[in-house]
Amino acid sequence: MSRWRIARLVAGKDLRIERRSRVLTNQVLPFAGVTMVMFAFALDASNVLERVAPGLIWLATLFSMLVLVQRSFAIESDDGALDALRVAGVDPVAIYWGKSIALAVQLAALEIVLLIAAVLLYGAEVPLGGIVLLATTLVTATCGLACVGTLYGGLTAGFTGRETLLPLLVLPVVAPVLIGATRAVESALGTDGVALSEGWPWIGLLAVFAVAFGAGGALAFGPLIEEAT
Amino acid sequence: MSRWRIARLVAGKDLRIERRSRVLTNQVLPFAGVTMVMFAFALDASNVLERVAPGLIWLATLFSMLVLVQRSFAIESDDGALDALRVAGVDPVAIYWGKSIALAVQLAALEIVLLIAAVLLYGAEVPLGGIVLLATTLVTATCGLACVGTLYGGLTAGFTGRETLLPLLVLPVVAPVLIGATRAVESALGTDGVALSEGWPWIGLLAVFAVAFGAGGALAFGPLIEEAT
Amino acid sequence: MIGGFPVLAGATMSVAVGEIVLLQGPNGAGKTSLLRLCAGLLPIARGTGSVFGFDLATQRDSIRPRVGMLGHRNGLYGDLTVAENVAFWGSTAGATSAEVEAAVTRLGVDGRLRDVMVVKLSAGQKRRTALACLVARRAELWLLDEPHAGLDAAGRDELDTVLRQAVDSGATVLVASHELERAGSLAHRVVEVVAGQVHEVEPPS
Amino acid sequence: MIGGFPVLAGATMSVAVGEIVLLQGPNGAGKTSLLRLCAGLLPIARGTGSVFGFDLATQRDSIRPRVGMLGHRNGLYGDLTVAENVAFWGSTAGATSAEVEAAVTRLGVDGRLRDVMVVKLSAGQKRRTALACLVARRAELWLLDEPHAGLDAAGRDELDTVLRQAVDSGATVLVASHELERAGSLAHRVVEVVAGQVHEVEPPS
Amino acid sequence: MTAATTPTTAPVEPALRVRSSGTMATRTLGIATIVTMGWLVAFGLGFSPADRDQRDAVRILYMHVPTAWLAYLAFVVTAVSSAMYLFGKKHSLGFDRVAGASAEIGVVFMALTLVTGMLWGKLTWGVYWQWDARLTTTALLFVSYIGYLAVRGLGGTHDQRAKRSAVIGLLAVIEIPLVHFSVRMWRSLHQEASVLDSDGDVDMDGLMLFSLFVGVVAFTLLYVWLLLHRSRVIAMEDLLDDQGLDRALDQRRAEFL
Ligand code: HEM
Ligand SMILES: Nc1ncnc2c1ncn2[C@@H]1O[C@H](COP(=O)(O)OP(=O)(O)OP(=O)(O)O)[C@@H](O)[C@H]1O
Ligand SMILES: Nc1ncnc2c1ncn2[C@@H]1O[C@H](COP(=O)(O)OP(=O)(O)OP(=O)(O)O)[C@@H](O)[C@H]1O
Ligand SMILES: [Mg+2]
Ligand SMILES: [Mg+2]
Repeated sequence: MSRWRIARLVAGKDLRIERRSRVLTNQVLPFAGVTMVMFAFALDASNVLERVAPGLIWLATLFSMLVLVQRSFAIESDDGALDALRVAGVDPVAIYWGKSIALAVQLAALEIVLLIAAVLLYGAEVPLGGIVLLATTLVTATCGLACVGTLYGGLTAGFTGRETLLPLLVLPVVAPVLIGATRAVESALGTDGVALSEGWPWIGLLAVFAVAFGAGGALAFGPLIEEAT
Repeated sequence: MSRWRIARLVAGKDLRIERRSRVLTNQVLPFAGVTMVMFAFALDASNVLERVAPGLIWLATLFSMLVLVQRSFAIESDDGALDALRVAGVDPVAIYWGKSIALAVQLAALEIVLLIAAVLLYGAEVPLGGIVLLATTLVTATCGLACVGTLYGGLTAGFTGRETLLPLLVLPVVAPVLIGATRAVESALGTDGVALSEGWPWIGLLAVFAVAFGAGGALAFGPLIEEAT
Repeated sequence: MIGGFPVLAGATMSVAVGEIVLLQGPNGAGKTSLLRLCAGLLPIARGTGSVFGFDLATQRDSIRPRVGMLGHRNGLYGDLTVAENVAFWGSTAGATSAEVEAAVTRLGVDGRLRDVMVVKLSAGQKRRTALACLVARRAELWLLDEPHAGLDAAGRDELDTVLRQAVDSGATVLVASHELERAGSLAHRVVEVVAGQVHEVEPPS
Repeated sequence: MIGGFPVLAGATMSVAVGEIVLLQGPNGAGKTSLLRLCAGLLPIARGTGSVFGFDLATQRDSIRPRVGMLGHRNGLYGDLTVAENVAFWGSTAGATSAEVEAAVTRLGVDGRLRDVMVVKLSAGQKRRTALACLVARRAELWLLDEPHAGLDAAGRDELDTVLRQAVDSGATVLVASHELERAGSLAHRVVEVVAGQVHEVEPPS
Repeated sequence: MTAATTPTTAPVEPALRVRSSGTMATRTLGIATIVTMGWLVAFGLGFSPADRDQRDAVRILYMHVPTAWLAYLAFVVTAVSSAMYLFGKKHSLGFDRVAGASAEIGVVFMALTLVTGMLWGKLTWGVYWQWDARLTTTALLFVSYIGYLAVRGLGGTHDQRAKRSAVIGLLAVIEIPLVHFSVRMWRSLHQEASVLDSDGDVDMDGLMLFSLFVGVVAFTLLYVWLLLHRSRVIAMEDLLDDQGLDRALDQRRAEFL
């Protein structure tokens, strides 16, 4: 049984469960919206909001990612399925890929909605180059986030207080993605007059991040879930 | 068996579990810290940070509250204890009070740390009147948050996707607390040159909120957990 | 429990005070649902039911403080010790600490186990702790869903003793179980649930 | 399973290929721990163990694909149907869809139940589904922790048949159970676990 | 509780014979709505004058403001009928259906306010969105009623749905004052209350005011019309559920025989 086929099985299962429970559309998307609105409240005092809008999108994405990851592993640990996967010797690399892919698909759907909303809301005229930059940012950032999320999700699955442990571990790690993606989107949208060309170097950062965690995660995931109790 | 004694039993149990698992100190507090740092990253636009600090504190408190509530009800629903409480006919008002008190204690501890950190970091000279204002804000805001959190925590306990449903329901409702508490802290710290006297009216808002939800929650909690499946 | 209620798909049953009734039936027959219905955990969509003469749909508050249920899940707090769990459940029902202590001892979760956190117990030890909590509550109607699952031979004997004593002091017991020999010898009546229908089985000898 | 390992508090046992071994013992004796040890879910702190000639501590990857375990929890996905669950667990072990279908039918979770989501099943129906997943995986070493719990009489018969067939086709079965009559009549050997010690009991007649 | 496990003795309800949710009254109401909508178009786009500063953009007002107010009204109706359900003796499900229908329409109207506001913002402020107090609170109100609808969708029996959502409906309504007074609580870009301000005098061109009035009437009629239909449709859905339950029960009995 090839590793890749198992990964497809795992991803398919996760996406099917998502399709049945509709958590993404019915809850995560409104949650992302509410997160952004709350930021706006807290920051209201200073008219800095407009300038930080691209940052807000990614912050909302990060927080939504946390709940998506939690849900993704709640599925596994609610009835001991993760243990069963371990005992059955299902290739952990395949599980890692499968769950990362499912997570990436959901994240990408979320980001597309948020980004389109942002572009419309700020009435930015996005040049063709900007669209390409946006798309590239989205793909690389999503891959990076999905890899990190799955890795730490596996680590914290089944621990008490995972609701807090997960953000605590993930947020600092994804800080580079937050910064890189924010800068890239800023330059794609031309916020604050940032030039388009300034965005591409950040893509490099995002790509390096995604590759590093994609590879590192595939290696580390097995040992990590092995040690989970 | 008086209502109040049962409430004390429930609160005592929650706090004892917290003392054993140390989720607050080991995880929620660092989580709040990380959240604030992430906001700072997303804002980055430098020098505004000091001005938005009060807002950030409360934002971090809100997000930490969400995880505390989740944890508070995970304890109950993990092994069906909430069902058992319902079947046993334990007075829901007492459960509500007990869990609210435990939550309020944890929230207050968290807020004190965050506030002290903010005062120290920004080197604000807080006059005596400011300290009184700060303390009052803290008490009223905490009561309001704890009441709302417990109420909605009971509603969402035991549903799929409660990780997202809870914030979706709670965050809009606590928006007034966020605004009121932020303004009150701003004026206590003298951020942006806001006068101390401007802070007190906001305390009124916070107090009304806390009383409204304390009373409404006690009434509504019973029916709500009754209908959880 | 006095009164009759049409159950699950049209049948009627009633249980007299002081009886031990065994619910048996194939998987998916509706035993758990029936117990949850009596506990007021499931709403009644059609028909009526009453416990202690109170209506199940509208007068739950009068029924519940007199009911104790052991479901599939134990309803224990993992981060509390055995003794703390029993004390919590007992004292919310007004039990004194002596009664709590007696319950702990009766189910054999005393000694070293007393101060072990529930997460660290084995499946059967958890089940015993849950039973101890129930004993400490001194309910009048006991609803037990597969209480034998996970208990060893000694535990089953203790369970029998506990139930007999409860019935002697006026309680009514409804047990759903697949351990027919075990529970059948204890029960005063056996009721079979099949596909949501309820009917009496000849009483055990 | 070939090889010997000192277990839990110093005892040694070994199991031959093609055997059904019943683990019995009081609550908290260490049966579940022993099974989890064999499955590689618990680390070995002292001593050594080997399964299929591979070392438990270091060569888990060679052991696991040949092991199937049914623990206290079922390891099912609540939002998938019975058929989807069995298909997922079967096909990650390389089972064809015919084999999956056969497993579903064998455990009596076909017909209307096939397309019911697992969250909506009764306890026994879930247990049957978990067994069907195990059957579809065709493991060589079966580790069953209280497989009888929750099953009705028919389900227990089906379980017996399934285990007999597995053993006939060369599998080895380790069952921990409190249903001593049931499991004892099936087992080739009975091993008692008491307080972490393991010792043989006279074989059933 | 699910179909398969439900006790029954009650007579099976009569078959669903109703084919539409319309009656004579709603048809009349529908016609009245269409007519006043026509009036609104005539006044809003034709008779009413363009604004001194805003020129023709001001015409958005005739849709923007009525939808906002009707959304408020809808949410208040939700709260009131939630209260009627909760505190009424009979716990009549009819109130719950009205509450649900009203919230759905309110969400649609609030969405219209947001969209028209955004279009207007593009014309006057140059951007679709500002993180301004009124706008932010409006978005918040919108989201919290999405939360309300999510709670309605959690499943369970009709009574469970009703009780749960009634509580949420009562709590969410307290955000309306927040939205309404937000302009004064913050330094806001958005228009201060100019039609319904606290001192009661109106400073608006007469014809504009009349057009606005027509708009309010038109959208009120639309609201009532939609409310009647939608709550009837929910009632029919519930009935269908119940019939499904009966059918499942029959099946269950057949299983036994
Ligand atoms: C997305 C953008 C907008 C949103 C969400 C929004 C929302 C609202 C809401 C909720 C109300 C009802 C206020 C109340 O009575 O409590 C309202 C009223 C009003 N809006 Fe907007 N608005 C937006 C943009 C605009 C713009 C761009 C203008 C014009 C420059 C505008 C002008 C008005 C006026 C004149 C009223 C009536 C005020 C009164 O008399 O109360 N709005 N808007
Ligand atoms: N949450 C649920 N949602 C929908 N259907 C359910 C749910 N729980 C149980 N059912 C259905 O109700 C029927 C009866 O289930 P119940 O759990 O009462 O059976 P049981 O007699 O306890 O069976 P077991 O012996 O397996 O425990 C089953 O057919 C099951 O599919
Ligand atoms: N997670 C854990 N942490 C610490 N100790 C544990 C843990 N799980 C079990 N133990 C201890 O290990 C011992 C053996 O437990 P185990 O679950 O193996 O017993 P068992 O034989 O399966 O009992 P049962 O018949 O009740 O299922 C018990 O004394 C228990 O207290
Ligand atoms: Mg059952
Ligand atoms: Mg065990």
